Amino acid sequence: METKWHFCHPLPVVERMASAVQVEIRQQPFSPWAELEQWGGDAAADAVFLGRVRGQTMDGQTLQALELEHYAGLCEQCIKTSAQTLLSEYEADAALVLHRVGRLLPGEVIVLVAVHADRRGAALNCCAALLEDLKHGAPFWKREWCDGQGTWLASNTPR
Amino acid sequence: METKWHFCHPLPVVERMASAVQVEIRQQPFSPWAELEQWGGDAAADAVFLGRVRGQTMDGQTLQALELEHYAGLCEQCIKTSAQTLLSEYEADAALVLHRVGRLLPGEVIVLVAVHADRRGAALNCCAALLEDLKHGAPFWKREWCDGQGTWLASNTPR
Amino acid sequence: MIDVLQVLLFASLRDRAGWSVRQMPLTARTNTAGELWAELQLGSLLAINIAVNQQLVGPERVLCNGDEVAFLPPFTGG
Amino acid sequence: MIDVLQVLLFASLRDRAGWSVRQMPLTARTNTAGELWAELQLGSLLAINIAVNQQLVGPERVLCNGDEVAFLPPFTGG
Repeated sequence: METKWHFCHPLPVVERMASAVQVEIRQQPFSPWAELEQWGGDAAADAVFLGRVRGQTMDGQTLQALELEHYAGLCEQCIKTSAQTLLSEYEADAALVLHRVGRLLPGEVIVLVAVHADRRGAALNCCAALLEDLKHGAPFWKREWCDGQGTWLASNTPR
Repeated sequence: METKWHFCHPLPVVERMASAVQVEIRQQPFSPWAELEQWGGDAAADAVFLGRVRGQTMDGQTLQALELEHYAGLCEQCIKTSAQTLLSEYEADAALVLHRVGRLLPGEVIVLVAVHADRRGAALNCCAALLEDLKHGAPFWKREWCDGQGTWLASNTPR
Repeated sequence: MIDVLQVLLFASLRDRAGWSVRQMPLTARTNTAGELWAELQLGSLLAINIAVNQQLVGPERVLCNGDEVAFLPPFTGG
Repeated sequence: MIDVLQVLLFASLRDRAGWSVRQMPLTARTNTAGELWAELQLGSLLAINIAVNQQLVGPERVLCNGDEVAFLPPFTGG
């Protein structure tokens, strides 16, 4: 089993870390750059990852829409715990995760991951690690719609 | 000598690659998120790095200002060539680099590096590699101002 | 009163079963999350995650009256 | 007319020399970029990059009339 259990167990975290993590699951489209503007910060290093819906299905057909489902509550908690653990591991300062659910069209933003740190290495590595954790360890499910037929994905896209 | 010569030599590049790279050296402060909004794109994966001026000098004193000098012409060419080479190497689609010169205050943005790609790994790795190339291979120089005294940095910050 | 469990299925598991939420009695045959899964007759537990009361657990997790038990197919977010 | 070079110094090198741009004659003692550097008497060439006509070159680069020769201390951008 590839799925990581470890980071969803409750971990002792200090209050500072908890407040440094912002996680939101959104039903509606959002503008990633406006969200980052609002998140603010004046850290020496910010790393950001943004994922958008592809125009094609995993097997190369034209995609009509991508449906995203999640297990509300557990999902947010998994991402928060992962973020707190990784901020501490990489000595980074703050993390923002916004993730869409519902029906998304090609080109729409699915996920935004951003990390503030004092060093470029910490920011970039923590951002990449948080994205991987989120893809493999948080209860989200994608269904591709194509010619009016929906197909649940069995696994994630390769890195 | 740590400096990389190789990527400043002219390389054969196709027109598509050349147009996929945007490099600008700015004398005035810029809003990174507004620049990214304007850069646009609908790639499946965007990776972004943003560097800001620290409030302290390399040896821990309060920084008044950071002065950035560059060798105009060669500098832009070095970054463009590096970006074209790395886009090809990582199979990424487009790169944006904005870099400040002049007198910068703590908290101001020094550098913005962004990469569009079809895969998260390509976007993140290409962004990190382009940032390292830019730090070590493009003719920029930083001078820290502290108590009215300017000191040229002898080397870059650790990753 | 009989002890009950709240069982949740998601995504492809929900489609396979034809339901998403069901109340089930807590019996001698559903002492653990793994035993409850077997009772549902939805195939192999391989690659399925289990959450009890919004916390990921293993199949050996003992169930109690009122537990929310969710079966989760492989995650594909991000 | 005498053959000339346009010599540029940047950042700490400019401060050390006290000038940033200088016209210098192209002579038998300044056939290459390395020889020109020695002529300037600004210390070791170690860690100094050289650009001729906006292209990075090695110290063995032969110089021609009208060349722009820049000496560049270690880069510290980004």
